[in-house]
Amino acid sequence: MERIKQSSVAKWLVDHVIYVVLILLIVGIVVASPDFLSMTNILNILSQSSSRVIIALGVAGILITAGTDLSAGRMVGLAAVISASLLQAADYAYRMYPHLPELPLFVPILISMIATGLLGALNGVIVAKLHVPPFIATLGMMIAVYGINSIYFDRPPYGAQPIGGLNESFTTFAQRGIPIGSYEIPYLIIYAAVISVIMWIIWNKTELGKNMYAIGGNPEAAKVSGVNVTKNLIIIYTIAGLLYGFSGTLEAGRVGSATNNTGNMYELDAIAACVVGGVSLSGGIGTVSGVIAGVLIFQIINYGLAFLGVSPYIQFIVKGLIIIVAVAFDMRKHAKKK
Amino acid sequence: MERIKQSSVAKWLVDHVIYVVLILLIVGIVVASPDFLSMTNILNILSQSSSRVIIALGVAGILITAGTDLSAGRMVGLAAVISASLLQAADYAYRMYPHLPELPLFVPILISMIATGLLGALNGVIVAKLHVPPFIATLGMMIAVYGINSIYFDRPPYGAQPIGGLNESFTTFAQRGIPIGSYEIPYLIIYAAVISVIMWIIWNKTELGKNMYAIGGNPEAAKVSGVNVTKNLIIIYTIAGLLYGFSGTLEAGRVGSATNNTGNMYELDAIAACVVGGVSLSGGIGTVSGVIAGVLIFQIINYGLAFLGVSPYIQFIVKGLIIIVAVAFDMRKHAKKK
Amino acid sequence: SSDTTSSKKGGGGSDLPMVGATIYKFDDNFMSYVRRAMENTAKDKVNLMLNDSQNDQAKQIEQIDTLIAKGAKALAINLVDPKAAQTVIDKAKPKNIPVIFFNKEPDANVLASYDKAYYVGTNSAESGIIQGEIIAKAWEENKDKYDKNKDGKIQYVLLKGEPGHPDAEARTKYAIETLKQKGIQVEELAMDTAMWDATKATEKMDAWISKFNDKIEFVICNNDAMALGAISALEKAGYFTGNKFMPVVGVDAIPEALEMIEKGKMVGTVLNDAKNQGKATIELAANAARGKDVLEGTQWKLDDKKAVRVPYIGITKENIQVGKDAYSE
Amino acid sequence: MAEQSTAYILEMNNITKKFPGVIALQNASLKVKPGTVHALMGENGAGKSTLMKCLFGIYSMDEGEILLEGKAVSFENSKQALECGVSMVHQELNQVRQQSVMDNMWLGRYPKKGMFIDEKKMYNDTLEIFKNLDIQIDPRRKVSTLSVSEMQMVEIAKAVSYRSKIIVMDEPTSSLTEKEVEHLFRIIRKLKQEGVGIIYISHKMEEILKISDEVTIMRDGRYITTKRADELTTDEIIKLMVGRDLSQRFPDKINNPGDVILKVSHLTAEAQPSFSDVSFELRKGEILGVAGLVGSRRTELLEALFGLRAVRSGTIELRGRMIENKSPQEAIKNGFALVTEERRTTGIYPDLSVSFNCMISNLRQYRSKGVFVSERKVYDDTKWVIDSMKVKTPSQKTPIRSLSGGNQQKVIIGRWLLTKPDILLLDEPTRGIDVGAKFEIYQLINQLAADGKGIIIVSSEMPELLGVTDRILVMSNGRAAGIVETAATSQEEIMRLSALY
Ligand SMILES: Nc1ncnc2c1ncn2[C@@H]1O[C@H](COP(=O)(O)OP(=O)(O)OP(=O)(O)O)[C@@H](O)[C@H]1O
Ligand SMILES: Nc1ncnc2c1ncn2[C@@H]1O[C@H](COP(=O)(O)OP(=O)(O)OP(=O)(O)O)[C@@H](O)[C@H]1O
Ligand SMILES: [Mg+2]
Ligand SMILES: [Mg+2]
Repeated sequence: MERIKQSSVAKWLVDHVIYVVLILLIVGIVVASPDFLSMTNILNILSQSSSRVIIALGVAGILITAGTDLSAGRMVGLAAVISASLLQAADYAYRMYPHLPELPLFVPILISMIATGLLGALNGVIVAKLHVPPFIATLGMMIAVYGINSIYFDRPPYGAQPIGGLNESFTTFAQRGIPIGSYEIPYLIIYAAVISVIMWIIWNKTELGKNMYAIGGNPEAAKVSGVNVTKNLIIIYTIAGLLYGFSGTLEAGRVGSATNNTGNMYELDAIAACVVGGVSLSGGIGTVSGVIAGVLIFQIINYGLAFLGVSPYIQFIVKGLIIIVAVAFDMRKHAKKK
Repeated sequence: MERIKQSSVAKWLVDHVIYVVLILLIVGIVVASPDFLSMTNILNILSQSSSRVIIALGVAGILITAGTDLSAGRMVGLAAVISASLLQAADYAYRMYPHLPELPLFVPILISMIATGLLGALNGVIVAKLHVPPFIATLGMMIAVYGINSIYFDRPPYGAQPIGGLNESFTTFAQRGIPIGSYEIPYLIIYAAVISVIMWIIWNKTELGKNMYAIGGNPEAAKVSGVNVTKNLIIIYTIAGLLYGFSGTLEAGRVGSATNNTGNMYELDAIAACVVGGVSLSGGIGTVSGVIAGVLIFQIINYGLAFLGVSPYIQFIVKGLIIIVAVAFDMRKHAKKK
Repeated sequence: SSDTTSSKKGGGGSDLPMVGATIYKFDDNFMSYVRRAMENTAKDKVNLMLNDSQNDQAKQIEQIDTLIAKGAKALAINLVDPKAAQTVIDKAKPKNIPVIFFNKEPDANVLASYDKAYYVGTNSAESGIIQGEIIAKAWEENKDKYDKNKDGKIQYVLLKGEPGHPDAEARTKYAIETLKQKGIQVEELAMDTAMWDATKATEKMDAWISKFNDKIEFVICNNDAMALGAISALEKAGYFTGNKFMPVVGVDAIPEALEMIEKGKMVGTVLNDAKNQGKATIELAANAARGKDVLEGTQWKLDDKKAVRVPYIGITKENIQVGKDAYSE
Repeated sequence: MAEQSTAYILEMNNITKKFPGVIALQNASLKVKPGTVHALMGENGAGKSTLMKCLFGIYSMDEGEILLEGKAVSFENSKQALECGVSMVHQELNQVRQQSVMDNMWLGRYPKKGMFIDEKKMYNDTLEIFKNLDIQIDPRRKVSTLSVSEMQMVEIAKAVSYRSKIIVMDEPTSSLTEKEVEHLFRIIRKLKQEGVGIIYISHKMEEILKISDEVTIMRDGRYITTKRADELTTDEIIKLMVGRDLSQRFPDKINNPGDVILKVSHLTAEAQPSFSDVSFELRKGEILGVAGLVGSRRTELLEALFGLRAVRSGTIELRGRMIENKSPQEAIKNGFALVTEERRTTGIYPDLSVSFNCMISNLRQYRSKGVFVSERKVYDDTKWVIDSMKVKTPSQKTPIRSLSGGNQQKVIIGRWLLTKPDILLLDEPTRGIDVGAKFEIYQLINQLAADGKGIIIVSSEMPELLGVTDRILVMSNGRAAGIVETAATSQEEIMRLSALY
């Protein structure tokens, strides 16, 4: 009995090694620089992770269906440009639409989300109906969306100028927070938390979620059990598109401007964070909490290395190694010889 | 009998749809601009495809083992920088190593290939021994190699300057060719052809090649069949590294200079070309001729659109769509309801 | 070696005031010189923390958060995207941290909105204007040779940097506008992006040579790397031997471009004065970090927009030494 | 006419189905009455599974008609089939291994409370179904932790739970022990009483005669005949299936066991619970059977012998020499071969050709000029496998995925025979193989033994063990319960030993 108990603690640790990695990482940085453990830093890391978590959750759903999405970053960029272009302050001199009234915040957000949602759905259709492998479908989409975004972005009168001068309500929405004591809890964190909860419910409590795991785990089994694989895939890609759209507007608001290059390569970070967080690229496996942990690990590495003042080029090397080591560590739970 | 024969032509077409796409593409461009079909253009496209074919063959071997290699582009960059730095003309004013004698061509090529070969082997070890998923292993490697390359590249006295002033033997090696009539068949094409033949032999005629397909086709079964999965994977990743190294030196020689950004994102092009050429991302499937066709399709799209003078933004959209459509077309051979 | 980020490793412990700096892209060839000048100037003056924004404005905003959390007394910011200046000021102003923007210029009203914000640099337009002037001068002097079809117009092809990048846009626009202003007629045969990249430039040029052949009279490039790529394609097509010639211009004055100008394979380039930009940035930041007047003890002057302007210099064969001096230390 | 057709719950008439290079079905027909068990029989590759897949909407037929309760139907997909009262136990296990048993049970029809899935109902309903069917599996367990037979029981339970009019069972007992087969038959009889029509596909003759009411026989994709089961005998069925007489089920023994070549002493697996303290000897030219209940760790024992599973203690002695077999490569070098139990996960390379699947374990022998693999030798060996095992395949280049299940199994056995092993380990080697082919495989095994090889066969088919082995090692709960002489033992004795621990 004694032994069983002991080994079940060990087993828990092995199964949740990614959280152990997270803690080790934090401990490591704190040892190197004790002032790391401040409320400001924690809030910074959390708010920086927020829009990434939202993107990663979108990508993760697709990964769980054994798909992938390379177009995520470009969609984020498209949404950022659309929402920024519609949310420039009325008194700003270089407005894309000089005569547009200041819109209520939700209108541009909705428009951006509809745009990326439709493109997401298109991804889904190409994958599920035309049977194009997700890698290629979304690669093509990534290239095409960049073209579309550039055409929208690079127009007279101001040409390819970054879209700035965003109105106050927009920047408040993305940059401010709820004051608690001497700190401000950024709204960003709250958005990410709400979306995480929603995604958790979808993944775990709805038919769509179960089907998502089944499609990724064994598409044949899903099909012969009467799951409408096509429909479910399209919905999952659409949800991902919606998430990218929301995240894109947050990016524009957070940065205070947007260009057609916003979001470039975010998909790679998102996919990597998912995998570090235990999502299987061959489908069928992944949890919301794992994805969040994966994003946090990446962000702590990024933030921690900069905070420690490690030279940028060395940062690349250290970051590359940490990613490999963290996952190698995590893999030990599967790798043990029978 | 009659019917069977007929349908076997149809079957051949369906099975080789990618070549049909290639021809349609060429016909399309020629219709739009009849002067496209010149020897110069053909040689241009072939020589531009050459170093890409070499990279793609390296990546393809890994894809066939159900792996992937995101570090390919960065390795190409590393090799380009190393070989360029060792092959600057003696009379060039801004040499990285002012006192280095002019080396015989094969020395820097060998050094570059050894460097990337070792990194490739390291990829293999991380994947095969530490059981890190290839996506993460090579992502980590991609980031770290970029860091290493940047440190090597961005040094006093000249800092982050493109390494140019390459010596004559080097540029001849990569830019010149064998004169035939009024044309010159670029050496590049010959190198790519020789390497393609070597890879064809390895893939089809050697134990290593058979093992490669077995590992990708069903790794569990491969283990039971007595395939030394670890050893074979390491060899395959090493070969890929060697190919990246060679291709990197060609890139430096072809362009006449190199930076730490040389090769950036080549892996994405290479993977995409492989998939377009029929390599399965889930492993076990792929041919040398398919990979070459895939690369050619990409290069014809790139070259053709530039040649037609299509506006850059529209180019992105058209390119994205062609990729999707080409593969959708190709997928019809699998997708029809059985 | 040059890759130390802070002049004192680990930062925090030093008693020098900390200046937090972000570089829009660490391995940008021009910025690597600015960086070096910054590091040299920072020695014994300030504790400089350098960050690589990797051409991503969102990343830069995050780095600024980190620098503020780390206790920077002044910020030296090389924006990725000039319109994001407002967000930077929104972060620095409440904490009363001075900001020296450099190399990428924020909108004037944004700069004016914070009394502790300054700018050090050129304006992107100027590089285009100077490039236009080099082209105009070369054209007027060699008209009989360059104007192959003798129609008095420049038939040019243009290799553009990343679309939407402020430098790419400004250089493209002002180089051509300058020519027009000088009364030179121009005709664009082709314009395409090679994303600042030599390889892509070679490939685009291959296609254009094949398509237009001798119709091309001028090759205009947004930077030297693409110019070198274009030259590589031209050489392959037999240019620069015998009397086959093609005028090519770039921007940046990188060493190899200087070499090409000396060899007569390139007409000119534009030197951006890295040393002085880096020096001025740190000198202003050091003063600001100590709470002093930013210009105290320096040679610099502010214009009416609170900006220190370091001029661009056009480089051709005649003044090639100016370019070379930039690399002699 | 109308009257006649309503007598049947299902009619499939003149179904034709072509695949590239093969005509899988040619005017195949099947008529099933309600409340009966209708056996569908034929050799491997006769088209049984294909016919059922046409019914179930997985394949679309090229010609023919399907009448369900007299109404013409043609299902676009499995969902429609399920909704119209047709359910199916698939030949290849079709489960989402990463998910729980109950997730799999309700896949495609989750019970809902409002927008959300009603987990509680799922759990209770699963439990209810399992209780009815007398299955002891925790609905919350992950499928990947189930044994093959447990997975098969879950599949059966799932098919039954649709409350369909027609249930197709494509080799449902391939991984079940006799006890579980009895259990399944009780379930089937109950369903019969409820008026369900059951289509039952199996290669086990005893089962067919025991459970079915009518038998339809197919050969080469064609309908041969339909007869009442009680009018048929095993020999008649075989004759109809194979098209010729097959007087014996087991070939005469021709082997003569000699000296001991393999001595296993006190072998214990590293990862417990598993087998422990297993000792036995294998002689040259001997066929040693391994009997036991499911979960008695027979598979794990073979895996350990072949280097796939770590050993904690104990020794393996080959011809008096201590060996370790740390990896399959080492085992192969030592002359071992293993045909695994789970064809799909550890046997075939689905997308690769028959020829590739034949030669992959035997590469060393194909090196002709230095490092190169000789196409000629590969071709000849593949041809040998196809001919001697009578593999039905359009060509050597056909992907093995498109072969029928039984034919895939033959290719894998052929693969290992090509390595000319001294010690051949077979884990359920005749699972899913038709009688004719079984006979051929037994003959091959006999021949190999006669040539002096040592052979170990794990099997859950008692008659098979009694028919082909010389001695039988009985495993019980991970331990060796005893070794018996085949000639002197009985089914009862083996059952008794199996339950010893
Ligand atoms: N997807 C497919 N593509 C091509 N050929 C196929 C496919 N599926 C089945 N076949 C062919 O159809 C024929 C009938 O196969 P089927 O699986 O129906 O046989 P079966 O009677 O079920 O045999 P077994 O008893 O071995 O399961 C075989 O020759 C097989 O090779
Ligand atoms: N309780 C269990 N939990 C998890 N896995 C199990 C369990 N029982 C069996 N298995 C798995 O099923 C496989 C077969 O099990 P085992 O060796 O115990 O049975 P067996 O008697 O050899 O069965 P068979 O004769 O059908 O091969 C093994 O790979 C084992 O890992
Ligand atoms: Mg002219
Ligand atoms: Mg079958």
